[in-house]
Amino acid sequence: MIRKTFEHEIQQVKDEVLLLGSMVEHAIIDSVEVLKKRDIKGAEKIIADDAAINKKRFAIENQLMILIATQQPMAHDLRLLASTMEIISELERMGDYAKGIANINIRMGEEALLKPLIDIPRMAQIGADMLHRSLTAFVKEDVEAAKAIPIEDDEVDGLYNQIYRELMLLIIQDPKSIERANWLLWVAHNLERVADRVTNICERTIFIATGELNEIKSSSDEFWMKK
Amino acid sequence: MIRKTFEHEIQQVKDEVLLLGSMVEHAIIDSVEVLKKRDIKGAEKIIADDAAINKKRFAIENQLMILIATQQPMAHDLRLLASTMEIISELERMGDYAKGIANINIRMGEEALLKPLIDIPRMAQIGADMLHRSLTAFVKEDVEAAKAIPIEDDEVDGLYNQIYRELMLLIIQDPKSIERANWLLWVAHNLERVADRVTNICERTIFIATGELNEIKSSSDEFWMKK
Amino acid sequence: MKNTIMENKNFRPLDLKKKMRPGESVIQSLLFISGVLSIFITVAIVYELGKEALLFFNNPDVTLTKFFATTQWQPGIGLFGIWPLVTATLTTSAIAIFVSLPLGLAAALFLSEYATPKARSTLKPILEVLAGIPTVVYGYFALLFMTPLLQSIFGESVQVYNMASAGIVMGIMILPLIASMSEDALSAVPRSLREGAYAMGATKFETSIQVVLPASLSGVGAALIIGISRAIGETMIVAIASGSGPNFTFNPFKAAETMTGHIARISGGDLSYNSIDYTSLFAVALMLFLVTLVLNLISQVVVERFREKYE
Amino acid sequence: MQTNETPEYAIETKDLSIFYGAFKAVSDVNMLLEKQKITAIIGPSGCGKSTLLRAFNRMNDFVPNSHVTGEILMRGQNLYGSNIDPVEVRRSIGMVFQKPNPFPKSIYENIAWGARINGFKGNMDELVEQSLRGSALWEEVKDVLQKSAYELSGGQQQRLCIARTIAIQPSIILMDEPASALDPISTLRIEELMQELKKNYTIIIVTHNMQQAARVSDYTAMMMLDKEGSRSGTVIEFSETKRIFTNPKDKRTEDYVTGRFG
Amino acid sequence: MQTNETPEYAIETKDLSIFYGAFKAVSDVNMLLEKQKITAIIGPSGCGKSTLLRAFNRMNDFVPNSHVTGEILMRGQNLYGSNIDPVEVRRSIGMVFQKPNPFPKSIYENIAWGARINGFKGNMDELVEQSLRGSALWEEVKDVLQKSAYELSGGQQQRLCIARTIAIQPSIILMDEPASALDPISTLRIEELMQELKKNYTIIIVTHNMQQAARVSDYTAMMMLDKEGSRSGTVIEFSETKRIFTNPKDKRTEDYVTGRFG
Amino acid sequence: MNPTDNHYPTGESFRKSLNGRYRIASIWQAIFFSALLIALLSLAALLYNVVDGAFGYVAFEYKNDPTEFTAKPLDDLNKQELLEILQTNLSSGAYTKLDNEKTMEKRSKSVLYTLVLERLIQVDTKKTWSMTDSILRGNEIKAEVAKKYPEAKLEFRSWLTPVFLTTPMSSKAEFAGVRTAILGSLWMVGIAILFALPIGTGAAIYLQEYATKNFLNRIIQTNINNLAGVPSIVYGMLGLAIFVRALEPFTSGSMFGITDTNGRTILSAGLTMGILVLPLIIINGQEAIKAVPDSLRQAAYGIGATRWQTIWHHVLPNALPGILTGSILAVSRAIGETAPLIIVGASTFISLDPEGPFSKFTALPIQVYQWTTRAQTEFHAIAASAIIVLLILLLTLNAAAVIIRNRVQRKY
Ligand SMILES: Nc1ncnc2c1ncn2[C@@H]1O[C@H](COP(=O)(O)OP(=O)(O)OP(=O)(O)O)[C@@H](O)[C@H]1O
Ligand SMILES: Nc1ncnc2c1ncn2[C@@H]1O[C@H](COP(=O)(O)OP(=O)(O)OP(=O)(O)O)[C@@H](O)[C@H]1O
Ligand SMILES: [Mg+2]
Ligand SMILES: [Mg+2]
Ligand SMILES: O=P([O-])([O-])[O-]
Repeated sequence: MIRKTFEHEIQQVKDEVLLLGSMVEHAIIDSVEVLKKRDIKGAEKIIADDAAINKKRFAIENQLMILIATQQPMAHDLRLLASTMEIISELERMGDYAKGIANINIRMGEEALLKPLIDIPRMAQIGADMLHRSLTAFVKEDVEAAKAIPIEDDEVDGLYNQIYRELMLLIIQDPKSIERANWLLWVAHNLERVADRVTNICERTIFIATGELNEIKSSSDEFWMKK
Repeated sequence: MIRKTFEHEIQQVKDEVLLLGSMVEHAIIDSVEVLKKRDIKGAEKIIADDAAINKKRFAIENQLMILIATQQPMAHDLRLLASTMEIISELERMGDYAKGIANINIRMGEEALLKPLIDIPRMAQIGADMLHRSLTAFVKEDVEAAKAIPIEDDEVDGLYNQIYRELMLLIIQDPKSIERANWLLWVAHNLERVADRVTNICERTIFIATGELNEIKSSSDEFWMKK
Repeated sequence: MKNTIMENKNFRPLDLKKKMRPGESVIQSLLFISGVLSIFITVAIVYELGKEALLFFNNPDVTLTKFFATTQWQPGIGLFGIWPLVTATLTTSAIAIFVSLPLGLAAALFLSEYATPKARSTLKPILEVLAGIPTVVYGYFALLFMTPLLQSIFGESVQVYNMASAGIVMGIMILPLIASMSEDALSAVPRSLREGAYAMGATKFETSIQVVLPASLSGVGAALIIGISRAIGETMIVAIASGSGPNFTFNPFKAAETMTGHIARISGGDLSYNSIDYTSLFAVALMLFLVTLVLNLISQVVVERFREKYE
Repeated sequence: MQTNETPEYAIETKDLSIFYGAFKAVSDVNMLLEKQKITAIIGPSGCGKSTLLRAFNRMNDFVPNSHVTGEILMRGQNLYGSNIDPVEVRRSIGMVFQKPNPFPKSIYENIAWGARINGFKGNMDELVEQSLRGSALWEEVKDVLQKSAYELSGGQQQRLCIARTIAIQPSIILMDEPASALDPISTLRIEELMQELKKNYTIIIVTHNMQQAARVSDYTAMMMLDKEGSRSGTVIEFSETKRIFTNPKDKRTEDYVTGRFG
Repeated sequence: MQTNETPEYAIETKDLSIFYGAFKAVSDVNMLLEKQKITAIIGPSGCGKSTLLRAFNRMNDFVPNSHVTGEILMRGQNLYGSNIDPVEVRRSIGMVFQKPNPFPKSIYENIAWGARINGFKGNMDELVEQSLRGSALWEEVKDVLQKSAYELSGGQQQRLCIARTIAIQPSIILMDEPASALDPISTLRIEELMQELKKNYTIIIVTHNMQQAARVSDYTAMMMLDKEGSRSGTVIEFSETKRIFTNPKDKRTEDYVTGRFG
Repeated sequence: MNPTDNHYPTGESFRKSLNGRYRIASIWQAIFFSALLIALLSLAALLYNVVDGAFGYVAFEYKNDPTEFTAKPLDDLNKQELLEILQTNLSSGAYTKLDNEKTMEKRSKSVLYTLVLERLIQVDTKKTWSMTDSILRGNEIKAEVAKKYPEAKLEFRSWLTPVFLTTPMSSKAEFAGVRTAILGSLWMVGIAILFALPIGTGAAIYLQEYATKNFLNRIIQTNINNLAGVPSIVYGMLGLAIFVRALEPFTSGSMFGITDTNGRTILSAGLTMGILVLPLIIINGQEAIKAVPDSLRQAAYGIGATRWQTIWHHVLPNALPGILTGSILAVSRAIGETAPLIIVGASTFISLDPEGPFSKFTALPIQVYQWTTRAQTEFHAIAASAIIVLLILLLTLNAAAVIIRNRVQRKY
């Protein structure tokens, strides 16, 4: 292997991306978990952890910039490094969603949840799982997997629509609950966005492997257009 | 000037970014404009234009990648190119917000607006204006301006909070209006996010000019935490 | 295997202190002495020639006016005009250069610019063989080939001993020297220069004459000067073919003795060491030495310039 | 050339193979080189880049025993056709070499000489000035035109060689690693110059520096020994430079441009 | 070295100036070079990079009339001290040159010779093997150790030269543009090797290639003529490589690394 | 610039001018080639001229009829018979003298045969012809001889024979050989090279490896370059003044108890020749040392070699072929050099083999000079033969130099 150091550094970046990914994953799951428990301390911790996510993202970005500037990457290497730059920015934003959920948790203060959380943790679970697998696909440059994962987004969208309708019903039943319903709506919205971003990661993975950049499904199809 | 071609290409990229920026600006203003008029055709055009925004963004991204790989940028050049990559991704997302607003417009179908639009166009105006100036600051690498612009975000947040409260009130008054209120809430939310993203652009501008990357104000401070 | 290299355990402890190395200095001194010896040789030449020449000039009969202003040279009988020797030397050398310069340069151009590498690699050594033939052989050639040849062409006016045949053969002798040195100078012109010319649509001839030759001009100049110096210092050809007895003439078909030829003839016999004949030889030799010295110095300067250009 | 939308080609090779004696150094090259574009030839050492380049203006004629098969067409004429004069070919296809090789003459004469031997009839001073302007050297040398070209720096010498080449108004300029003997700054200058020249000339450049190829060229030809064990080089991929450097078709090209070859 | 947290320095220069006759080629260099790190020296042509490098192992002694003022300290000893033996200095500070320069001997002898004249007493076969392994050449040459070093490729020759240097176990290795005569692939190989070597040696490398400096080095010294008109080079910025290449302090460094100098 | 404002001839007119350029070019090419041809023809003429002289018809008469001494044809006699003939017919004084020079029994048959011819039968050459004449005008010559010298025999002979190589000098061309001259040349060259090679190589090393650019060294260098261009006859004068005269006690051997010679000895000649080739050896040595690339020295110094280690292990081994080639060229120069020997005083008539450095001597080129300047054509013939010997010797040396040079063609 001629470019051992370079390969090594690429591997290291990938590892860092995985690490960042798992931080984000945990943030997502945990944010819903502590919301379920209405655990304010836990929420505060998630917000604190998000700072770490941001920091890590900037660190990776920096590393990438140096690699691009010094290793004269071309072809596949170039696609990989440039795309990784995008991917970590997606990850950072997913972290923001988790932080957003934690913020809602805090904002809710003493108020109880409008309804027991069943679909929302499931959304979180699916989103985190998609994220996890999308990163595995990224590291392995597994085009098949990268093409398959975004399809699961439909399930998340379905859940979101279900929650949306449910909450709308609750509000109509009890207009006073509107704030509490809206809180949960935001949470669901955030989780829905997580899945959208996973789609972007998959797009990039396909680009890295093949050099073709096609939008699988527009991430800008906002939730209200789904289904 | 030794690297005339390179300088020229950088200038060209900057021009392209400005062009992209102005496309996004127009999309934002127009999306609210056609909403005000409940002009479905107009909304459809905005959605179509968003595809052009995406396309332009990818084109610029591609150009950047080639520049980074071939021009061996270092120091300031490297910061500029890497940051521009981020900036265009921000712009693309802002375009998505406009598209989102257009989508809401379409979704609203025959239903009339819940209330006459006054604050929302204002938000759009301010956001677009901030965007415009942030890009001017970027092109000129004007650190002072880049530091000043994000402060205006407070005004947008204020407007948003105001709209939020207003709409909550309307829902409580008439729970049936909840869907229409929510629509407007999403619109306001999207516009609020526009301003947040401008902040990111300003951060990057400062980084390009000084090499220091500091978050001016966390873009992840979701709207509900504002103020 | 444990790689001790990579662990970098020095096999000798780091010690930067000066070591005694007596062998080095002894050797250096010996080599220096070898180098300086050449100075002694020159000093010896100047001293010995000068000493005897001084004896010659100190002779009351010899005056500088006589030496430079009369045209008869017979030291034994008090005739001290150096000119007959000088004119003979000049005539033979001029003929030699006249023959060898155009031919040598043209041959060099052909070898370096036109000949295939294979042809060059056989032709050049042949030229060098020509250069390595002892001059006494050229003398034989001049006397027994060139003179009859000239006589058969120009008839009776050509004396048996004559400057023309010596000069021409001397030219033939110098030709390979000039050709070889010029060829070296021409080939030293980098290939890239030729390619540059060809790439602009120049023909081979235009390239050789207008680019390569000017670029190597100083090298060719040095060859010319060395050639002249060789001609002036050449002894055997003139000693054999040009005739004995100083003769103040520029007629190439006449016999005349050059400076070198004179020295060779006179010293060949049993000469008594303190005679005026003996010391006069040193005066002539000193002149010879000085003239060639100047020429060599000039050529060295020229060559030096030439070297700088491509380094 | 069937439709008037196809680009105009400056030069075309058809099954071009180049031999040194019995050794086939370059085999079966088929390329269409577009006018007023820069085409880069890249590839590992010894794959025949220089050989191919030098075939374009018949500089290989000077290598004994070398010959070509196939055709190099320029405006429909085969450059190796029996009725073609190599001197004329070289006049219309100029060449710039790896190491700057100005003639040991004055700056002015360096340019005037080529013009003169080629029968230039116009105003020589003007030609010299225009050529020097064209190679971005005029400002630096306009007051010292009579100085020896050897007193210029390496980068300036190379630009002088370019000026000398454009003075004879060729239609194509070949460059064999024109910047590899120069420092980074002079290299950038030459690259800039190529961008200028491209407006009027078709340029073919051999380079070892992949970044350079990517920076300056519109098209790139990737050469490589055609198979394991063989010693003949050939063009294994020829397409737009962007494509070659971002998403090459051939695995060997990819390995080469990413520095994983060998 | 006041606290045990300061890094260990392999070499330190104090007001080092280097002269060729009366001409001050390098002036007032003050650097602390860390152990087991790679320090790159970059700068425009003629700014004195090689001169500075060669001062470190007294190779400049061979240039007539050259002399230094100031000090170069290695473990507290001034390398130019009157009691210092330059031969010993060169033994403990090895050097690798721009063009590979193996001896015209066998591969084995190339390594053994230096060890032998330096009084190596151990197992020579082992030393040869270890040195070749250390320079990542063993696998390629282990069966042909008796072959002439000249039969190796340029890149292999350069690695042989590195093997020869580490065979005498210096503590510092100087490299003057060690890859500039090599093709891109061999260059990458040498860079890889440097990363390996750095685990055991302190390396100082001069390079023209900014990307290379950025890739391989931990610290970078930027040299430049110290002011307009002066012809003395000096170190104008010396800091972590990352910093030099992403956000240099000195405007001239910025101009140089971004290719806008000159 | 605008490439369309074209002031260049194009198409047909360009082709026309090109044809003109080609015409001039080919004329000049022919001229260049002729120059080379002339050089080669001169070489051919020279060789032909020499060979032409060394073979051909000879018309000679016997003063005494061979039948007076023996009944057998001369050619059939064996060594013993020849010895007897000499013993019986020569005066005893003459015989003893010959025997003292070299025991008669130890002489070869051909030498004895020559003695018989020279001393007893006494050949008298009437006329000689060149090879070309002999071949082309054989019949005319026969007729001429029959008419002019009815007594004479006509024989086509080669003047270059084994006997010519092995017999010493003689005042008669027919019996002269180059044995003493060859030995003299070898002795002299041996001394010259023994003197010049170590000093020359040492000086070359000093100048290339040690000398700094100071005044003294620049002087030495310039001086050596100049010495190389000093005419050889000047060296002869130097040798005459220094070795023959000033150092006479040493060069004549009187310091060592030898009394019968003056300073004009092999030693003087050898040393003179040594000084003459010294600059040649130094310059060649310098070139050879210079050709060793600097990178090699740097490599050695760079791993802690001392100066002498570097020179001894790397510079000298790599320069050795060049140094050897240089010395061979110096040897050929010394062998062919004539003028200094004339000055230093080579004797032209020596029939005794040189026995050591203090002997009087002659040398091949001296013989050539001597014989060429004699009026009788038979001496020209033996001069030609001596030249052939000389040339073969030189050619062999040159070939050796070429072989060495080619064997070690640049490795770097
Ligand atoms: N004059 C020649 N005679 C014989 N073979 C040659 C000659 N010139 C080149 N070759 C051979 O032809 C092949 C291609 O050489 P060429 O110089 O074209 O390669 P290249 O790609 O330009 O290499 P580089 O990048 O090192 O310049 C090589 O194998 C080389 O050895
Ligand atoms: N042997 C020498 N004698 C005199 N001056 C010298 C010598 N070597 C170098 N110089 C001068 O010293 C200065 C620095 O030279 P040096 O070779 O160190 O530069 P460099 O930075 O290594 O350049 P490059 O990048 O071209 O190798 C230059 O002005 C050069 O001309
Ligand atoms: Mg090449
Ligand atoms: Mg240097
Ligand atoms: O980050 P978003 O606002 O685009 O979801």
